[in-house]
Amino acid sequence: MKLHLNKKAITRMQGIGIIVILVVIAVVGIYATLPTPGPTPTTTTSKGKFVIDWWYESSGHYPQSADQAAVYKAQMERTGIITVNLHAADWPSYKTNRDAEMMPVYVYGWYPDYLDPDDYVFPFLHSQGGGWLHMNYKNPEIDKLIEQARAISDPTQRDQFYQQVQKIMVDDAAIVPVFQSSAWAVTKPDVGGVVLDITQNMYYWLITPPAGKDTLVVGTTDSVETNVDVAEAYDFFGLNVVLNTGAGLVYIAPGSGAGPNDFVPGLATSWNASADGLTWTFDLRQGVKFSDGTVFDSSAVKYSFDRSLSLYLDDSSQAGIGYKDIIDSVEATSKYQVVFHLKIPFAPFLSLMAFQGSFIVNPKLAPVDAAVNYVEGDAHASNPNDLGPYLLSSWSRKAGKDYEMKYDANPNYFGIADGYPKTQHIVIRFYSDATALALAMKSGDVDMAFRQLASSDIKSLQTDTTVKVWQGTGAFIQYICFQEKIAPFDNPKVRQAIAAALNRQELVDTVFLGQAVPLYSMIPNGMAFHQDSYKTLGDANITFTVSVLQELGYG
Amino acid sequence: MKNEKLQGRIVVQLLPQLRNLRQRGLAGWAILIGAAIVAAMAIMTVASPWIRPYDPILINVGPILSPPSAQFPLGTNHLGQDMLSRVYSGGAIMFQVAVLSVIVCLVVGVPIGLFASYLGGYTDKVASLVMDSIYAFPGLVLAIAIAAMLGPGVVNMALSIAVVYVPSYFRIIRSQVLTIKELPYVEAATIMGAKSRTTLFRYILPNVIPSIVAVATINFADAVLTSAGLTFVGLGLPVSTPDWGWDLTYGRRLLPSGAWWVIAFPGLMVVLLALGFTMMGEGLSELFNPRLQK
Amino acid sequence: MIMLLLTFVFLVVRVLPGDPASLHFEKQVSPEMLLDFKRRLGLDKPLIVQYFEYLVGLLRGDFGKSMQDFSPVSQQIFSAFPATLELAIFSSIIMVLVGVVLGVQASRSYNSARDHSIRVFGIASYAIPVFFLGEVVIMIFAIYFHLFPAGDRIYPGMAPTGLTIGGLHWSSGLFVLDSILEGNPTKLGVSLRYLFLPSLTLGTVLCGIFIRLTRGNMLETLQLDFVTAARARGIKETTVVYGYALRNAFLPILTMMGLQFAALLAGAVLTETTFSWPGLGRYLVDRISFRDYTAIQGVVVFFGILVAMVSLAVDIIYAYLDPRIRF
Amino acid sequence: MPLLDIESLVVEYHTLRANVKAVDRVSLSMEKGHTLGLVGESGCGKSTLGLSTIRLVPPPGKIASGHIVLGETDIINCSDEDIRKVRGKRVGYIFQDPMTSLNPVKRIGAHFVEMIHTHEPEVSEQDALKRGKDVLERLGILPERIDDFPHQFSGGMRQRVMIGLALALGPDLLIADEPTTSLDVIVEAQIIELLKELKKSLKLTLILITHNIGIVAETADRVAVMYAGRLAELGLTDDLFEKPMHPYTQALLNSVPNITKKGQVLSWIPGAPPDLAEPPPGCLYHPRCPHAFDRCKKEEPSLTKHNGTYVACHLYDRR
Repeated sequence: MKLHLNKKAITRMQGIGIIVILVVIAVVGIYATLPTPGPTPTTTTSKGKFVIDWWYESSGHYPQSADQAAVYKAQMERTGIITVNLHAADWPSYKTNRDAEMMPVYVYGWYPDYLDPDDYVFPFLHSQGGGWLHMNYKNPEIDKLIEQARAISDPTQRDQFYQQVQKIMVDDAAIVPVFQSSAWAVTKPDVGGVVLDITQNMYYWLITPPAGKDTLVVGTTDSVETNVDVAEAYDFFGLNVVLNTGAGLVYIAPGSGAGPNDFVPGLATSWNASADGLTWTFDLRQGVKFSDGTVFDSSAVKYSFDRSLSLYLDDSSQAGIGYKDIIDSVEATSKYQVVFHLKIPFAPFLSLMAFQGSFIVNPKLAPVDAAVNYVEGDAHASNPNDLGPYLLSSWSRKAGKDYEMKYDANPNYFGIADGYPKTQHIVIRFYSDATALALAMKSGDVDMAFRQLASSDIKSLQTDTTVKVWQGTGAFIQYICFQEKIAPFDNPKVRQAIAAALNRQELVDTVFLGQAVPLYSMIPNGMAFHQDSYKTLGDANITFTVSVLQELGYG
Repeated sequence: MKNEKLQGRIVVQLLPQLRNLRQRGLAGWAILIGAAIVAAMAIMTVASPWIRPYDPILINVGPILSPPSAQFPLGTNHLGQDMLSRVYSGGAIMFQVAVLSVIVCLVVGVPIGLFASYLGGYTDKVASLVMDSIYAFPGLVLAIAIAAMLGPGVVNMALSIAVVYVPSYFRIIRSQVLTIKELPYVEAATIMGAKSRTTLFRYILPNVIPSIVAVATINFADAVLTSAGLTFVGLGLPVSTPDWGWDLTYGRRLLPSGAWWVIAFPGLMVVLLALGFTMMGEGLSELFNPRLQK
Repeated sequence: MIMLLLTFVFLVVRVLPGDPASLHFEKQVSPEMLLDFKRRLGLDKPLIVQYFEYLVGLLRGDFGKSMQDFSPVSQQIFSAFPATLELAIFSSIIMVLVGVVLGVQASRSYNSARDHSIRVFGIASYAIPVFFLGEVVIMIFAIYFHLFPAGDRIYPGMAPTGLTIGGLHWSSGLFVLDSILEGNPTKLGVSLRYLFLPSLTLGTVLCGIFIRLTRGNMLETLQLDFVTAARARGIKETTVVYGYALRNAFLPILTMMGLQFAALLAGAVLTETTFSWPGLGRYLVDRISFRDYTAIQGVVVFFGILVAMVSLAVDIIYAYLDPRIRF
Repeated sequence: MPLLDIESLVVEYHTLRANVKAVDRVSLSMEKGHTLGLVGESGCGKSTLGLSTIRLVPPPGKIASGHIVLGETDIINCSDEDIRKVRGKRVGYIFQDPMTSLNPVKRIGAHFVEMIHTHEPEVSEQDALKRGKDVLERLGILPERIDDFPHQFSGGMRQRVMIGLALALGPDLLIADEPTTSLDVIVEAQIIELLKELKKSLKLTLILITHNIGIVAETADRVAVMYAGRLAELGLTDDLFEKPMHPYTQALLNSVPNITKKGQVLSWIPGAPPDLAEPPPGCLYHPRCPHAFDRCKKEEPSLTKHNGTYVACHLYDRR
């Protein structure tokens, strides 16, 4: 009897079950047909809310770009008059979209090539120099100012020019700087000599190893993107290998603000420019030897530049910066003297020479007609630079990413007399992501972690007494671009309204836990001629934003 | 006239399955529980705008990464967003992707399966070859590859998932049709001169439907997991829409800081949802596919 | 089958939106630069020619050149494969062991509470996203208890050198095997520690199907006459269960192993991303963000070939194990 | 001192619907060297009875009450290990379907070796094989075929192998559970002959479970008739076949064609065995019994002795 009831119960339950399924399918089905937030690359500017289609890069090319995007959206919508539709694209698509000029608002970032204010205004605000950003921003006035500023070397005059440039920048609000990221390194407490200056370089030869060791083990998540040939490398890590294994004519004094007087001798011991700034003469250091014993002289310098300029590979730094627009020819006037003939007077020329793209290669290792690529198991053949403090003694890659690199002190290095390099051997281990790197640092697998630690990891490491956290001014800046082809972003008022709605401090605190600094000018903090121009628009200046947009009929 | 007679036969054919339903207690419970879970989640997702305490995309509603507390029962994430609200509304995308992909699979897979296997011959051979080769391949990898080409977006995700799961429909339908084709009452129908269209839709389709339903439910579960997986490898949607898969993806970066609550709750939701569909699927296939019984 | 898949992938890669070449550049480039780039990758030729060149290349084990650094994809794939292989081997060991043992247990205590709990576990394990389980495992074992490393394979300095006979030098890339060959217990220990969490995660997620399969088959075979007959002959229970029932239930399990290999690879992709395990899966994911089509294509095709080879192997073993099949 | 003594054995099957008594208060005892024929319709519980003598009732069935004593071992209460020692060593068991009763992935030899090893670990593999060969030879199978796989044998051959396995360790008791049902008539005859011959030569104690009365008639010393899990009648073969007492037995005998009698109409038993889930009150046979009177519907008959034969029927214990 009992059993029978049970049987019925089960049947009934299953009846219900089936019904529930139908209900579920129905509910879900209906729900699925509701409008889905798919990308719609057009901005609808009807009466009512002001809708922005806001794009960001989603494959980790920029630090925590997704978090930033979330913050931007939230901040814009706080005004109550703006709605933001976020759109993500991985790096390659992001670039095609940019070139297709279909992103109304998009966020970009910048590492400096040569350390000079010019490298922070010309590539953005100058209609020609900024062409690659496709903002379609052109203001003859600002173009003229920039050209004048880069042509003269007198600081005071340049200052005046840059003051005006930064003023117009805010009036037009064509491009809005947001933040400048600090540089971070974490080491064991007894490691010394880590210099994190505005150049973003890591000078391994200045670092003193942990007590009683002559080897420094460094962990990083970076990896050489193409190769370490001066004539092609254009990614941070590739250039840093060039810096430590190669040598340039001049250097920016480590730790300095890269001001006009901060240049120190490298392979060149002295230099001077002609009055018109079109010819630069460098006297070379004597007695410097390549690793194969041959003597370094002016021919090597000429060879290096001729080679880079003749190759001029599409993804090389020379092509990127436009060396050919600046340098006309290089002439070896004597065994230890070279003369550069320029096409235009170019104030930041020394900075350009200090940039790794201008370093000197070993002619024997660098064929004139091709870039030197990674050669499996042969570090020597993979690296054409051998004048620097270190020689690349081993380099292994796995699955197209770096795996391990070893530097050994270069016995022929010209700086040996001054006691450099301070550490004989550098071992660089590559970790696949920030998490792994942080844990390696915590567990003491590495003596030093440099790039890229997530801000949350840095925060937790700062409270960790077994490690030492180094902070320096970063020259990486991030900024918002507007596509002026798409209305209403051709209207400076609208752009200012959006700029004013930003709350840079909040962004920096939320996304980077305070490990970056708000930026109010394209010229980063700590660099000559910097001025907090955008402060005039204020932060989270909602009243301003609302009033502007209401004038235009939104809200 | 004669067709009606045969109709009667069909009912007879289906009866055993219904009787089955009454006998197999466990399967019934599985279906029931599974369905309940799924229903609960669907309702939660749809109702989230009214029940969630905060707007899930609002930042700094609370301190950054605060553990579960009275004010934030599930804590907050690295942007100071309320996890509870995110958990409430995080299912939307998964549901959409799952439903879409299943629909696509039904629209594409069922007809192909029916016709290819019913017509037989070359059509069948070619179709089976294509389907099997896709079927044999690591599904997620294929989905990833396709999604990578198509780019982000609900529809694209659904499509790339559908491509992977169409074969399983095809296979089950094919095997069924091949057996049913031989059944006396179908042959009888053909002998009695029923049009092949009639045979296909009147006699074969009804008998295939149960297993289609079963596969579809499993497909739901897989779609949920796969969409989460796609998001995890960075092929998901922009941050603006709260999504469990997304929270899991980001949670990984927060692991060293020990913020377990950021991954735990969204993760559990995904598991529950997939579990619900799986249980339904298991139950159904246990009811309908005698081979899988026991 | 591979051919088919290959063609499919090839077309997908070529036809779908975005000319791979133009996607590659930072700035807009002059047509001649683009052409040069295409020439470096052989993308300038007509589609059909590219296709056949690709096929011919494959026969020589050449997967084309990476669009990112122009180095041969095959080299990158082969350097990443050992990691994946090692992970796959260990996780499938866990997968099968756990699955079969639990399955047998379930079938022996049919319909009991134990049986049901095992079944539920089976279904649940199927419903857990690999990476979620991975994150949980990391959180518990690595972050809180510091028992195992949270990720990566083994730090470069510790990589075992493999077998060295005089000047000759050979390493399989499987760190466990290599460290044994090298005769270095510490490295073996380290390798295993790094290997443990990933394979545990992957194995657990995949064992569900084996539980169900084993259980089902055991239940059937345990009721077959010859099992009863064996019992009636007083054969020991363990012998009956493992020697008779399991031995006979093993063939379907083996087939399933073949089928599951694909799932294993798929799971590996996510597991490797979760544990930043430097294998093919991670390589694939990395390359996606670069839109390195040749690499993606290479990995997909490579996986296809793997799957095909495994299923072939399974068929052979099957024939070998089942006396009723003789060639 | 009987070899096997079964005392009011009850075996129940637990199903969702009800607890079915497959064997209900059956008592039997067997002397050494005797042969018992156990007959009844399929599903009457005779196989269950057979299996319970080595405690091998398949789940969900289980022995509910009663005693089984083999020699001095208490089958029901002894340890799993002891019962295992009994199986195959002291009781040989032959199953109904030889086609499926051998492990398809093991060679015949392996079967023998394994069995002999489990019970006599000291025996070497060669000796074990040797023994196996001898047994097979005696059963009329070429010894060299010991290396073949089961699927290479015919049904009859396999049954011989099964018998061989059952006899390999010279058990005290041999239980043959419908050994010929699945075989064709000629093979059946051969197998029966074989059994008879073995019985003589080895002085086997044999329980022959079958629904084929003919076989029983020619092999058994005593016959037990089961109906719906209960003993209906138990007696010497000759008596039982001369003058069957229980109406069921009579019906059973009538349903066998008899070539000696001319023009005899073949009779059958009307109705079907009762549903043991809801057994009828009183005598389980009364719904089909021609002589049934109302006492049969109320009171359950008990097994009582009538000139040498035990029978459970109210016709014979009038009060």
